[in-house]
Amino acid sequence: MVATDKPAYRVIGSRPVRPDGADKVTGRARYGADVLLPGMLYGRVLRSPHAHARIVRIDTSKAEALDGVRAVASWDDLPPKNWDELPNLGEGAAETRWMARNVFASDKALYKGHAIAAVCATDPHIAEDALGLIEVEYEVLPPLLDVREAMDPNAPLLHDDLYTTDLSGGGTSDEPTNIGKHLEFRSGDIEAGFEEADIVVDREFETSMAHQGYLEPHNGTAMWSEDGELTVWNSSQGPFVVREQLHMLLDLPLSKVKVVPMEIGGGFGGKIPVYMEPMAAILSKKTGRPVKMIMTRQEVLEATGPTSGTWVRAKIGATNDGRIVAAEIELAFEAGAFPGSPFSAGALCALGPYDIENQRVEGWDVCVNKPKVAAYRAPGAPATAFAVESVLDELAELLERDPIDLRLQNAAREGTRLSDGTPLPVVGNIEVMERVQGSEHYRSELQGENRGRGVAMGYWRNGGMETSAHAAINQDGTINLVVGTVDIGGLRATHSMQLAEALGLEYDDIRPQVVDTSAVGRSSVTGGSRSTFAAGWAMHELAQDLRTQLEARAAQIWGVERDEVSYGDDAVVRGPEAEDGSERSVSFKELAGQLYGSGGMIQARADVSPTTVGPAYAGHVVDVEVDPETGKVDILRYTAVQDVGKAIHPSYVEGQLQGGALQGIGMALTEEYFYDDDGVMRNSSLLDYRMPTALDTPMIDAVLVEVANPGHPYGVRGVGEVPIVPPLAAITNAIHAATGVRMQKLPASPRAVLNELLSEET
Amino acid sequence: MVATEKPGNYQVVGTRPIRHDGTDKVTGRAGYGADYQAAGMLFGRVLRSPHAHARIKSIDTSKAEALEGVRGVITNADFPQPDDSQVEIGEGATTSARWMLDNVLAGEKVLYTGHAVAAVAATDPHIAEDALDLIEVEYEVLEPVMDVREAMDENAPVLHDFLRTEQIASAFGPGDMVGQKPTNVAKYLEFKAGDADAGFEEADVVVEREFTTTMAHQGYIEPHNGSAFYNRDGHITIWSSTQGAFGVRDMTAGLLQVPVSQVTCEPVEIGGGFGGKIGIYLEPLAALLSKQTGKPVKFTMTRQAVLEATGPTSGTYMRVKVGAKNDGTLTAAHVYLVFEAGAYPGSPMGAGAMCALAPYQVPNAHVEGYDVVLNKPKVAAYRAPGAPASEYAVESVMDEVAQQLELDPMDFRLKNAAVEGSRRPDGAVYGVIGNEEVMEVVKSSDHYRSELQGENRGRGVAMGFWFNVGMESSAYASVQADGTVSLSLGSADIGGTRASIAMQLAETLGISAEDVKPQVVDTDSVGYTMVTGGSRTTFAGGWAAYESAMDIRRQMEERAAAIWDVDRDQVSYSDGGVNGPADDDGNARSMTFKELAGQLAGSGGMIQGRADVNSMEAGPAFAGHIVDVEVDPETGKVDILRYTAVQDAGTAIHPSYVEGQIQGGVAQGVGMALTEEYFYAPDGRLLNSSLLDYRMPTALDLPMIETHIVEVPNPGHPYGVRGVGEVPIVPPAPAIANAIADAIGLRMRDLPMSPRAMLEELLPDEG
Amino acid sequence: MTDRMIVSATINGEPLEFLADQRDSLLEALRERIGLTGTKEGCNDGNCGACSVLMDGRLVNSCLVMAAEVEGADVTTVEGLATEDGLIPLQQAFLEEAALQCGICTPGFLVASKALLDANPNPTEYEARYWLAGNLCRCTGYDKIIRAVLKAAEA
Amino acid sequence: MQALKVVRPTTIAEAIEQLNEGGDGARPLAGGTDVIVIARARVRDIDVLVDVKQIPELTAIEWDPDSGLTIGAATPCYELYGNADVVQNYPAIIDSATLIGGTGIQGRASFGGNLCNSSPSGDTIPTQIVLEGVANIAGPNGERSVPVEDFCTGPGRNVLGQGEFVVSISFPAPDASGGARFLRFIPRNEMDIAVCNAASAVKLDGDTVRWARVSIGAVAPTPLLVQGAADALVGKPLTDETIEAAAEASKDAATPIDDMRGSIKQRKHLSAVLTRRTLQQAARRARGEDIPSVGGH
Repeated sequence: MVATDKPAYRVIGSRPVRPDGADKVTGRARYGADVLLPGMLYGRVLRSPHAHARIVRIDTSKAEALDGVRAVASWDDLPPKNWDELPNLGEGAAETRWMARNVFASDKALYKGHAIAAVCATDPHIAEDALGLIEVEYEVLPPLLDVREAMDPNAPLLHDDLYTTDLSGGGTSDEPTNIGKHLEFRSGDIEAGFEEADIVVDREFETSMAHQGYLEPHNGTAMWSEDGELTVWNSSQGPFVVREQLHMLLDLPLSKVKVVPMEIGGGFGGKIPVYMEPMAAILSKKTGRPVKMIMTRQEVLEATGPTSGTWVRAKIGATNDGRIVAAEIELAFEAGAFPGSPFSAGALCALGPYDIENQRVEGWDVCVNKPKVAAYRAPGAPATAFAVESVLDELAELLERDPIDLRLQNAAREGTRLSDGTPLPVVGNIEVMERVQGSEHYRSELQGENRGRGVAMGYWRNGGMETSAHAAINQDGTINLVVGTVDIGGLRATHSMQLAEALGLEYDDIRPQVVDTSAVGRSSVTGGSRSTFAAGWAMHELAQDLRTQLEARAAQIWGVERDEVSYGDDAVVRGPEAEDGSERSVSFKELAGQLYGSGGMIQARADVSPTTVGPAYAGHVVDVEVDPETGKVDILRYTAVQDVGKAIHPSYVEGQLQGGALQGIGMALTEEYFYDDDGVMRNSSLLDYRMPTALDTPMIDAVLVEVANPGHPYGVRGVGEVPIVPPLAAITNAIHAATGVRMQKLPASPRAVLNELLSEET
Repeated sequence: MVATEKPGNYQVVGTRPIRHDGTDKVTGRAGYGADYQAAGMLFGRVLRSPHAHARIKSIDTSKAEALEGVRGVITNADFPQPDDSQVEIGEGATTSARWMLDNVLAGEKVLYTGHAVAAVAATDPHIAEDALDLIEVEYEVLEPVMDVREAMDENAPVLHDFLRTEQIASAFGPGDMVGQKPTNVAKYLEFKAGDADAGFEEADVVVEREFTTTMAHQGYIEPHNGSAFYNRDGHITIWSSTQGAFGVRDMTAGLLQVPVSQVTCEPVEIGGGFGGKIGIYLEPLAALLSKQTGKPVKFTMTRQAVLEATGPTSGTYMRVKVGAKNDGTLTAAHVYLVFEAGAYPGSPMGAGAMCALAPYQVPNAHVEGYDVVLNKPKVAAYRAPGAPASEYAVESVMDEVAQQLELDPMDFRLKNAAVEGSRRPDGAVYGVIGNEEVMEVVKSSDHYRSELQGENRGRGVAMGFWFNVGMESSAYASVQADGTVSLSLGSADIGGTRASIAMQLAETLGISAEDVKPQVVDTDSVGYTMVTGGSRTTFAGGWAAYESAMDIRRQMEERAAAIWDVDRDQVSYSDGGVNGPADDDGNARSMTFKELAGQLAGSGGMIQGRADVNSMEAGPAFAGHIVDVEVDPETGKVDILRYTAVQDAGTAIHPSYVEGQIQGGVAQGVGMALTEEYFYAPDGRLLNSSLLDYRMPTALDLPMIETHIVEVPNPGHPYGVRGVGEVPIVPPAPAIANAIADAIGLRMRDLPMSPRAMLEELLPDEG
Repeated sequence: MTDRMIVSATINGEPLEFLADQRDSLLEALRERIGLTGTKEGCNDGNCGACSVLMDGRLVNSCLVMAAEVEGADVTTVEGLATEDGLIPLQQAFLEEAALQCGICTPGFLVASKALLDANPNPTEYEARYWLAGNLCRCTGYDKIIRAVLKAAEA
Repeated sequence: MQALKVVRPTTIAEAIEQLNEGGDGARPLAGGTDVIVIARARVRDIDVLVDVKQIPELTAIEWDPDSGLTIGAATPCYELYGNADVVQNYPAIIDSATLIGGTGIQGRASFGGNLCNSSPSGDTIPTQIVLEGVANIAGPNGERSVPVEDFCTGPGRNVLGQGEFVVSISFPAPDASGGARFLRFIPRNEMDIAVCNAASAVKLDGDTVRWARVSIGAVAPTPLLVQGAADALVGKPLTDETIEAAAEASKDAATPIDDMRGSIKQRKHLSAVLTRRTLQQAARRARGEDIPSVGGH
């Protein structure tokens, strides 16, 4: 498949209203927490008050005796099984044993908020009351909260069965450790590279854990029927992946688990792992009744997966003429209580926008007494890009170069090898940089005191993975489309648009819906910037299947040979001239009306797992004003430029850019996991975990560059993730331009900025 | 397609797994239509006509609308007014959108007691009911036509000014307008084979009798329901217990004049249908009221409304004349059928005509049928529609002919039995059928050969025929990594069709029934699938499952070839797995279905199979029933002592469910025969519209029903399936009538053969 | 211990009596007792705005109102915004301007925006951002939401 | 949410009785934006919520040009910035009323509730202090009035005894030569707890400060009335130097803690910054300049 050379699409590029729109503006769309079932019980979770403690004893007898309480569950209720299977969760693998111990603490509680026991009762208030009656005896252990301290060979261990796996082929460590994984990418001659450099900047950077901050708390409702069939309703990024996790955690055949995907109120990577679902399932099995569990916001912040806090060192050398000759990146990522941080993606993305001959990237995945991290929008990349883009900004300053010029000079392009050695396909990196440089925003003059402008680039690899769909033609020429990927931000629309385009139909002719795991083929998560991309392939295949069958039917109706008939892009099927010389043609709609009487209606199915993923590049420009008396940073203007390959629904693409940018702004300025020395998160509410409000940002200009992905029928690249990558450095670079202060630790909160400003004074 | 050559050598077909929806149904969790709940839901109620025939002069809904809590009131005028084009309604039948709408809410006239006139939606069901009293309808009451023969009289009051008689050539075909004047006779049908007059000339014995039957209701325990939500984007979702979700979708879309893709029908469970839940009554009302109010609206019917205003089967008047030679050879038959259509055309007269003589080779036959409107509810399909009546008449006469010829009734039937190649009077030629086999099993059965002792006891036999149908079914099957298959179906599961269809998929793939997870999905999620009815679902649904499994097998062969890196055509699927050429070491390459399923994800993705089948051919079904009765001559009451039903099922996919179909059909046939009737007052009011007075058999009214499943595989189906659901309702009435004659010498020619009717015959005229 | 009470209120124009626990919030009562699940819970402590409803015409967080307090009150939820004539301009603008992605904050934003336009039919961008600062959105960056509200104001 | 009952008295006497009966477990419910959160978090033992909003006095706003303003303790912020008398005469009240929470919080949250919650960072309390607010308290032993600066006794603690609750808060009539301003500092632009907040009120004779009050919050166990700041100003011309001296006095008075919302260093610094900014803007208001509160109010 080569990218289409005729960008004149009929449906793609338009901005129709999403099919689920009316439901979502009238409150009728049903999310996981909206499930109401007769006889439903309500579950609540008792969580560890300690960041690190051995569980000596759990006594649930008083809770069980409370009127209205129907069951209590804990670690012992998970089926005994071999926990060493490796499920693929869509955005990286996780070992079942860690997953199980995260669902319920086994012998140790490993972070504040770690689930100890779950209760269900006839009323949510009673379930909550019961938590207070569960007696847990802890032996409190010292918490390990700093990623570099945790790497120390003499540090206390979180797990006595964790050994370091070397992803670069170095095998597994002999002794237990807190380091789950290690990797190193090397190319060229790093020492010679730095020798050649005229100027070298070497800096360390830190970021705090940051949460995806979806507005909808995790939820799960389960009904474990007497015949052993488990049905789970929940809001997740992928019902099939939820099913697979339940299959492993509960030791149930896949076919005994049905996951019904409810609408989902945001995920950003954080709604791939299960938390409440297995608990609800166990409680339902014990009671024979449906059990609904919803997290509180505090539980969401303390006990679901944020992204890693990180330590990153970036050392980059350049010649005086601006050629970057060497780069060395070291990174240690907090995995939280169990191994599995996005450190490898962070390592891969660090230098993604640049062509650097000599490089070395080394990373560690490290357990600490904090919640197990989960994927969060371009997992790992914001932290490493923050480091690299900050150092580049400093290099440009030292070299007295325009920051974009310096980047353009060293830009990665088709054929450039990434740090892991893979060559880049056709990418829009240079086009994005040029668009940034040519933008009105970048060329405008920024006036006023304490103001500064910053820019930064971002790279994300994007994903492919499995998507399945089927479609049936209705007699009036409309199509019912069934998909298995959940719709978080308009996927129903982008599926429909691509199918309509492929068949020459109108957007309104397609009626899409998302169904449960038993009604469609396996589909991977909505995440990894894969969904619209893979959907395009699936829709393309569906359309081919439908076209073939329609041609065959028309041939049969006309009594002509199959290969004399063809389905045109105008949705007209044409055959050979009739004997009287008249033209044989029938429109899709007409033919649809004749199907029933001529052998039956037509269905098609597709299952794709495309690998021709198009990487995404973004370049952001931001103007800030810093209040030198308070350290507060205001965003004055923001422009996000990105290569989207092809924007199927431009409004939704813009929305992804704007949303990603604002999450990056939050990471940069206000969001952090604030732990005390005991490992207790002190700001576990949306009041103190400060996500930007409408008043904290200006409009965000989204500029779409379209360098078609040749590996997609419509040129699509994933768009969702890369926009979160540049904001961190773009903003700190702007703060530097405004104040001369380089913020190397995020967030650049007023407190932190003020601290820098005040120390500069003294 | 040929039937697989080794019936009985199946792994799954013929076993008796527990149905997949079983637990939900024994724990009360299964969601039926009336169980629909939604926040802010409104409750609908219907105002119904107190008159059997009246012109509506005016309807004033203002007071009802003003009642606090009332959110909407609609009448016929609120619907977009249709033209008179025909729309398909399932089982091949068509009707006009105008008639359909007028039956949903009366147009210019009300045509039967209980005819819907207006519908109300209110915040509370009680308020909705109160509001009905506030709707003021001014009627001009007209003379009702209640007797089907009177309705045919040219001087009878006419229900529809525009109706002209249409002559049709077959049960489902188009016809010609032959009438010139307004009439109540909607359709006329005639089949001729040979020369009937000459045939009667040849006969040594000729018996001619008249029969009547009354309307009888399907009697499903779940009343009709229909809930709808009209979304702000114009999309309509319907929850309705129906035999055909796609039909409900299409009909509702038709009445509201929106594209079908704008309507989704959700598959809720259905509490019995028997043909009566194909049409729509409440769904369009709910949809229109939801459109008006912006809220979900739920309607459920009262039992009285179910009996008065949904479709029972036709009452009939019939005349049958049969001639035979002394050696028992049939020479001629004349069948004259008049069927009540109810208020709008469309009785099952055509099917009754097709089935009347179907078990026999009759060289000279003349079959006539009339479809007549009158002031009763529009009839609907009811299990083998039309056949129980026409075959009741024919089998009664056959019994009398055998009696006069002093032949064993089964010998007489066997002598004249239709066989492969026989041509029915309607022209159809039989393929492989099990008619003779059924007759032989009846004749040789322990029941038939046993001696019946005691006074006032008698034994009767009768045959029954139903042609069965195929039509469109689709299936979508998705292979799971653990080697199970999820199967999406569009057929409502009334009696275990999830299981019987899943079993055929399992058989084709060589996996267990438990490894198939069937589910019934909404109309957006699977291809077009016709109603569950017409004895078609296991037949056509199973075929679709077979084809979707074959689709999976092909893909699995391709995948295995890719995994083994061998040619595609060196791999074949058999015995529950793929087999390929031996490897370099000479070891056979093979993978079970489960093994390969586990490797799909890593080798190019999972596999789905899909199929749409649309068979216009199906395997006809024959049944032979034996019944022993005892008649109380002093009360006229008939007790069933023993009952045996023999039937050719083709292949019994799930024997328990086949037996269940046979037994359920028999019980309904017994009800029709003995106790069930529509009892109308002269002014057209139905006097027994409750389950107290509309007497369906209770557990105490029936003995165990012995079943004998004959399996003459249908060569037109991959597993030899014939439909089984309908034919068992056909023989009971004549079998019982023949048994009564055997017991006390009285031939009952009117149904039901209630104690009262029996006594009318038994007691001397008082003058 | 559960301690139930009967509350009479007008919900979306309909007089309604419902059984609630003494410790139920209005949010809990709407969702779990009445079945009106359009109002969403995002934080349950007044800091996200997802549960916004109008109580006697005033914008409130339903998680910070006790069910007992709505006795005799008039409550409008997102389900009560659309009229018999269809979507209100605000809802239509949210659709056309792509102002929602996951949709979970949308009910709260719509109710809060309705309150804004009722109080101030022609807000500036700043006034809209200020009024809606109590409603968090994590998907959109607010850009398209603010545009939709301003567009609805023009309508 | 812990087990509790909600009672809804309609008179002050009834409320006193219910609060008194309930003892320590009884709490008045006004806007509920704090107390419901507290009950839900089981921070304090609460078994009766006495919803005082059915008592007419608790939601009344009374304005008289001579005697000043009395606002019912449970009057929501929304009512305050919707009231022309308050808007015109007490712009600092509007500063606070429009800063509390978001619009939805302002639909419920009240000045009385904010005072009784007695948080060190309460965003209405410095305003109430510099406007010489007096809390009018009812209780089993009759009525009493307490100046707002004496009301709070520690984080979450105050002078209310068993059965007592605040009925209203009274403010003297404003002086034509006076002006007041409240500001707070938060990392976001709305929806946050003050890292530091401050209110200043001045009355001017030409350039000379005739009278001044400065209050700072979130920098001590209770909001502080900074006498030293007033002393640095009263009787002196309002200049950068005197303002700076007042700001330094605030900084000296501040005894903040380090927590997740702010550091000691930051808070002390902000005490001075906000004192200076509020004084400058209070003076501009005193001179008749219109300085809007947030949100365009």
